[in-house]
Amino acid sequence: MIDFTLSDHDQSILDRVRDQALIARKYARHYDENEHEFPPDELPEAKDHPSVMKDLMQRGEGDCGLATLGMLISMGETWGDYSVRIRIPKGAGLGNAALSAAGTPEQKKRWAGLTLAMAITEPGCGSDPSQVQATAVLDEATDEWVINGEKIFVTTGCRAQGVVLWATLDKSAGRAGIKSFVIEKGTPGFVVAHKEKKLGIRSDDTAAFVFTDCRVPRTNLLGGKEEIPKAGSGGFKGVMKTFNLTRPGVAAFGLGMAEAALDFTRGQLAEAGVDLGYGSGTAGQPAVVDKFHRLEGTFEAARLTILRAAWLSDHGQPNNMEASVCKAKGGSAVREITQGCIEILGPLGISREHLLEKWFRDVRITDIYEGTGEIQRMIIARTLFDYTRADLS
Amino acid sequence: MIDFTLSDHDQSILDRVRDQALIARKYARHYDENEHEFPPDELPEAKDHPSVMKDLMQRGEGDCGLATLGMLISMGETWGDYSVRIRIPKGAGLGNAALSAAGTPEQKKRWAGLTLAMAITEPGCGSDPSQVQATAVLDEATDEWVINGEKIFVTTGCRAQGVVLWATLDKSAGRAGIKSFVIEKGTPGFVVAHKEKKLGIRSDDTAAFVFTDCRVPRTNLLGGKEEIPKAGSGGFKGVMKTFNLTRPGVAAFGLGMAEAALDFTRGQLAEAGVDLGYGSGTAGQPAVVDKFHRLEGTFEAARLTILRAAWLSDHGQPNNMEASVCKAKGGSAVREITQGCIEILGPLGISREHLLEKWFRDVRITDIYEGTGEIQRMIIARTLFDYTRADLS
Amino acid sequence: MISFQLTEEQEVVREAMHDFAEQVVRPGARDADEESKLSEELLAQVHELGLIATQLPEALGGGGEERSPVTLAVVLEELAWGDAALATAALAPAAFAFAIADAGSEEQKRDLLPLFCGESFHAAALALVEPGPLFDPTDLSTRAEAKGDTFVISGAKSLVPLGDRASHFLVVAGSGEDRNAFVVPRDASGLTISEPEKNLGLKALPTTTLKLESVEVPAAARLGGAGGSDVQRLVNVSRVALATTMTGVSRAALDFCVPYAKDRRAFDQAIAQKQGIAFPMAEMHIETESQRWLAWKAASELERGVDCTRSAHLARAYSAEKSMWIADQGVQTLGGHGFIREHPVEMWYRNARTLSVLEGTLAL
Amino acid sequence: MISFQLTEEQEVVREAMHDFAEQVVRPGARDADEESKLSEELLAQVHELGLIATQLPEALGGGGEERSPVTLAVVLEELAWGDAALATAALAPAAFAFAIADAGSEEQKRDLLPLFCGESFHAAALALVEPGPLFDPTDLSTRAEAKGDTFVISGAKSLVPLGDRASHFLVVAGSGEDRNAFVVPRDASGLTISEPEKNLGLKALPTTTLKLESVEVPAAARLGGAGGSDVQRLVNVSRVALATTMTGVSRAALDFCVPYAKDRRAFDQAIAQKQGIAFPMAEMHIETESQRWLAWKAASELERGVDCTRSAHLARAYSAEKSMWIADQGVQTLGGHGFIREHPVEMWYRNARTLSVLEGTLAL
Repeated sequence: MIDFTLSDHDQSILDRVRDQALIARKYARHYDENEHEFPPDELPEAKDHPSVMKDLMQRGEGDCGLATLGMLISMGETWGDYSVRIRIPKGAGLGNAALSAAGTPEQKKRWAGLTLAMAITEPGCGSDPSQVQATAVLDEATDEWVINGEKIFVTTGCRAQGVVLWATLDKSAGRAGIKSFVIEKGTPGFVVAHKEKKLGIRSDDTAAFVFTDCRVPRTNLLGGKEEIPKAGSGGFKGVMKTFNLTRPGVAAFGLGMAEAALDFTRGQLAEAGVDLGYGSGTAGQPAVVDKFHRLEGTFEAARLTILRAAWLSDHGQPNNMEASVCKAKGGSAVREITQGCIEILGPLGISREHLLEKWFRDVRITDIYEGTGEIQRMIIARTLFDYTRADLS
Repeated sequence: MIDFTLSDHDQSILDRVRDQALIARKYARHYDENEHEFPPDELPEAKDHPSVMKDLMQRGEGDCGLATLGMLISMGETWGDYSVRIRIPKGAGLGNAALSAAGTPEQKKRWAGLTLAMAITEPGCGSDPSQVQATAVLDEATDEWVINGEKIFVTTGCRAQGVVLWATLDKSAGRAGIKSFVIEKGTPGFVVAHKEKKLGIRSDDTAAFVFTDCRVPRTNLLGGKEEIPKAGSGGFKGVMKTFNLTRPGVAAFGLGMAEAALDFTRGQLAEAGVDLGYGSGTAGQPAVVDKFHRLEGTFEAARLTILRAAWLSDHGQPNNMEASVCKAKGGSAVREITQGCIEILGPLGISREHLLEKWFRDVRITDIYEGTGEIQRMIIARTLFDYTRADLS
Repeated sequence: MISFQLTEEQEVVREAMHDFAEQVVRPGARDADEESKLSEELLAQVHELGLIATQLPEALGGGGEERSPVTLAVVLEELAWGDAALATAALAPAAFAFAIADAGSEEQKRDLLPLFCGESFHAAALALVEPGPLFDPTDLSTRAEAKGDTFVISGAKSLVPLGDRASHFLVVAGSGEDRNAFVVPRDASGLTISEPEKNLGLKALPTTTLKLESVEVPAAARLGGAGGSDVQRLVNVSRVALATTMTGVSRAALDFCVPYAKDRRAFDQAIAQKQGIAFPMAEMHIETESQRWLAWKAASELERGVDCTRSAHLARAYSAEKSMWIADQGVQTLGGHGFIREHPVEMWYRNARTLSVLEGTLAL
Repeated sequence: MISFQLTEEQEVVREAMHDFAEQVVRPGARDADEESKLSEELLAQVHELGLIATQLPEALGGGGEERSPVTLAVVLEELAWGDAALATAALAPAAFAFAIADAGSEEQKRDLLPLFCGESFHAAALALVEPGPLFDPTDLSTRAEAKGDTFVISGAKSLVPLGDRASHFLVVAGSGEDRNAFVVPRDASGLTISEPEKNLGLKALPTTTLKLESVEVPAAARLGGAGGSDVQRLVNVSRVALATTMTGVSRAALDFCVPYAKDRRAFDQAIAQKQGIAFPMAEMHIETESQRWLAWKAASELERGVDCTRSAHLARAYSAEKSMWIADQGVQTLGGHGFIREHPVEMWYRNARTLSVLEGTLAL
């Protein structure tokens, strides 16, 4: 049955997430202005606020699926701040998703508890992972992979204990030649270059990695399959599959901040005595109200596309297209919403005394990382037309 | 010196154009609802309203260039109605522009006074003229061109006395093989198939032509150059050049109707007691006023890009990019404006008791014919990037 | 629990309605539009589906099914996918019938509901929209003054669906909290019904203007009786129905453009292979989905019986904007062929703009 | 006669200003933004161009040139192309000086204008914007009450440029027809000037909040004297200046993206060869041009001395919307590189949004 309500159990979890988010928000400005600092693994207030993890795992009759609830929790967290958390969850890096999706049982056991970053993008290639230049060469003598290359925009790159890295075994093989490798920090030849200076999500840990003759055991190839499938036989898809939960996830990150912007704006309008009556329709409204309603509609729409994509995965249904739909929609929605809220509030909106201007900066990454809006539209169009990469790129 | 004012002489011409347009407007609905009828060559009222042609040709000190004034006149005429004129000007077909741009002196003399349509589009090719399938084969024996092919969306096709037709001498030569031919009505093998049933500009004469072994004298090849330049040597550009005045022209046609929509909406808002005060800025305004201001801004912007393109040609400066800029801008502006005016006026806007709904239909062609908005953006981008057709298509 | 799962019954209905829309409704759309004439035959066929009657009380001749706004939203999207004009014509009486079923007096139910359970289609309509710009359903110029044990109604209504044939109108009057709806029979003295209005789109849907000059109705004619009418609910219900109708129009445009773009070639490729065409079509898909989820969310709130004023407004406003954009993009995708009436896209372009200015015409 | 022809002098100025913007202004922009600090050295260099002084009466130390808003629009676009923060800082005093020159009393001119004709840059500012949402320049909460032969001003102003150093403020108070501007010296009793505000963009431009608690100024301090001040003109002039400033930002983004898109490769092509990138960039060009023509039209009306309230508002509002879109698109074109501060595009993204909420800061 079509339903958009939450069980009391799930609601209570989200309420607690919001409480914790409000605490994290108190530190948001500080870490925005002190880019070099990392938020602590636990804020002082953390001890009074037990993690929701345990309750999360209890899924009863009327409760949401984990993926769906996970999206709501992500929104609730970033509603407080994108990168300040009351506590940093262990093992919640993007690389961990890849590990759990593509790793062998041994590998999952071996790296359990480690926070793993995901290193894909390189200085020369952004949206086109098939352009990966990083190489992995097998040294039969020592049974080791020798990794060379450079990676940028590595999320949680500084604090992660390891990374899942994309490297090619054979450039001539194109996408098919690309494999994922797990590399732990401290491995010789693995250097964390610097933390990027960014427009937004400044306290977020975004690193650049350099690998120079970095040697890892043969068993570090994620999934263990060394052979290169014939091009187009979907070997690359295997790698790509790890995106299906992260695309809705990053869309949710962005939307949580957009919601914060809307809530702030709603409050300011209320203080200014503006009535948001929804009964009137559009013609009778003041411009700011009409504008605000449109932003709210955009927010609700984006939110629902995210829940749709997550709900499908909760039910084991393919969600590749829906994951791109919500990523594309979220990426443009958060820009429209934060830009629009500033337009509505004017001077107030651009002041660093408030967080709106920060949300405007923070959300801008949403349409860029984990596949730009253009890439998502390409994926959607290919599905619409039943096209291959060769037909449309 | 930057100037956007008009001399009294030019203003008086435009005032007379508006007077005549208002008369034409009285017949607009009739010919919209009686699609099969053609407006007469002269409306009864025509005799009381001498043509502005003569005054047009007198260009004094502070007067506009002919191309620029021509755009303003086109806007003034379609402000009354797209295809109902108080009198149909002779020799004002799109083909006449081609003739005067590319014809030999003899040819210009020979077909002077004839109204010539322009036949480019074919059922199988819209935006891509290089796909032209119509063929012209020279019969050395009789010194005649033998034309075969089909053309659609031929503006003024039914009433024109002749047509400038694009046909290829050699398909393998691609664009370079395309030449323009002048064919007079009545030539055996030249059949006017039917008048298209359209969304808008219904009283406009848009025909489909069929040519079957249609023979014309060798001297009917426009410009007279029979040899096929090597591909890419700009032979096609030669043909394309004829677009440079028509693109701003069709943009002006559309914008005249958009202006009519704005004027109608302004009047209705005034009646409803809505104040359009421009001093307040946006934040303080009712939604309909803010919306209307945005539409006005879009209108002014589109209008200025048209005048810019025409002004360049008046000064003998290349305007290929600017012609595409104003065509692209005009094509989207007229949609935004007419859609927006209906949104503002609601029930009134969709009623066939008023002309707003007709303008909404009529302007929709603007972004389609004479090169779609996509084609115009391609041309603009090529210029920006200094790209050839091979680099971007 | 968040769920996008239609019930099995709803899946069945959706499929059946889609086949009906494809095989019966769509083929008749163009002629009806060209002739500005509702196909009585198609209307009768839709009536046989019993979309309204099955939801009315058994005792009064209905099917006695519990009404599901979500199911009706699914139905309406499919019907509108086929032809929005026929869909709105067929469901317009629901705005009247369901209002009586939900808030009418026993007497009103007994007298009026059986009309909709008969062999043939019965027309009645909600009369909400008023002429002139700046229409605001919370502040109507039509007024109803209590006079003894009657109400005297004066004002004007426009875009009243099926006004050419409706036996009764549910006329909304008043402003703010003091808004009420009154059952006004076609033959009420002081009520003048115009010739069918000529509209940009939905041309097959006959709409009329009503002039009410001191129309006197008994106090009992007021919906909700002494308690007064919940007018906002009527507005909300209609907004959700309109949102889902527009979703159907958007999907029709997208579904038509996909094969066209794959088939049509330019510059040695299918135009679908050009990002300049493909990306906007991806956007068309994104927004069609978005429209549907917003409409479903509002419909599910209706089903739960909670106030959905906000969701209903956001869904309608969102759909109004996006359907317009999608239909416009559909025309652009076809280029010249989008401008001629050989293809349905230009009709959807007119229908989208027309639907977006409607209020208070439908229900679910 | 409609003409897009800059005078030869204007062409020369444009070229000179562009070189200056490229070689002097642009290189300093990033550091100034990172440090939220105006470069006094660059400010001095702009001052040496005499953009303000040359337009002031010779008798008072100025250049005595006849002021041309169009010329200044051309100048401002180029300066803003280099760095909008420095451009607004450099021209902010013009909003004060030109107002005095145009409408000040002989006494005001004699006392105040020489300040701007000296060796070094002199700061003064127009104080129009007020804190809080829904700012409307025709309805200010700051009030000025006549009291004997003085005016008592109370209220608050925000985003006052150069508030950290301005010797005088032209404070705007009142509503509708009863709006006036008053010259208020920095040391006026009752005037408190905040620490520099921290803003999203234009970070190098110091702006402050002014609190006015019963600030008493002589009647002679009113701009326009007994006749009262033409406040709308001050608003209009600033709107045109802001429109042309934003045009410069748009052009900066486009000019930066063109070579980047040709250089950057993906899927075996330059991204510029993808319609998905190329078409939006064509749009960036279209709208940058549109912004300029709207600004020029308004500027030419100023030059002719006709009321340009409509043109000025349309130009500013249009530029506010399009510069935001273009800067946003610029970030998108660079992808991840657009999000990091190694490239200027993210700065233009912040500047565009900031400029779009400004009013009453500049003049030409």
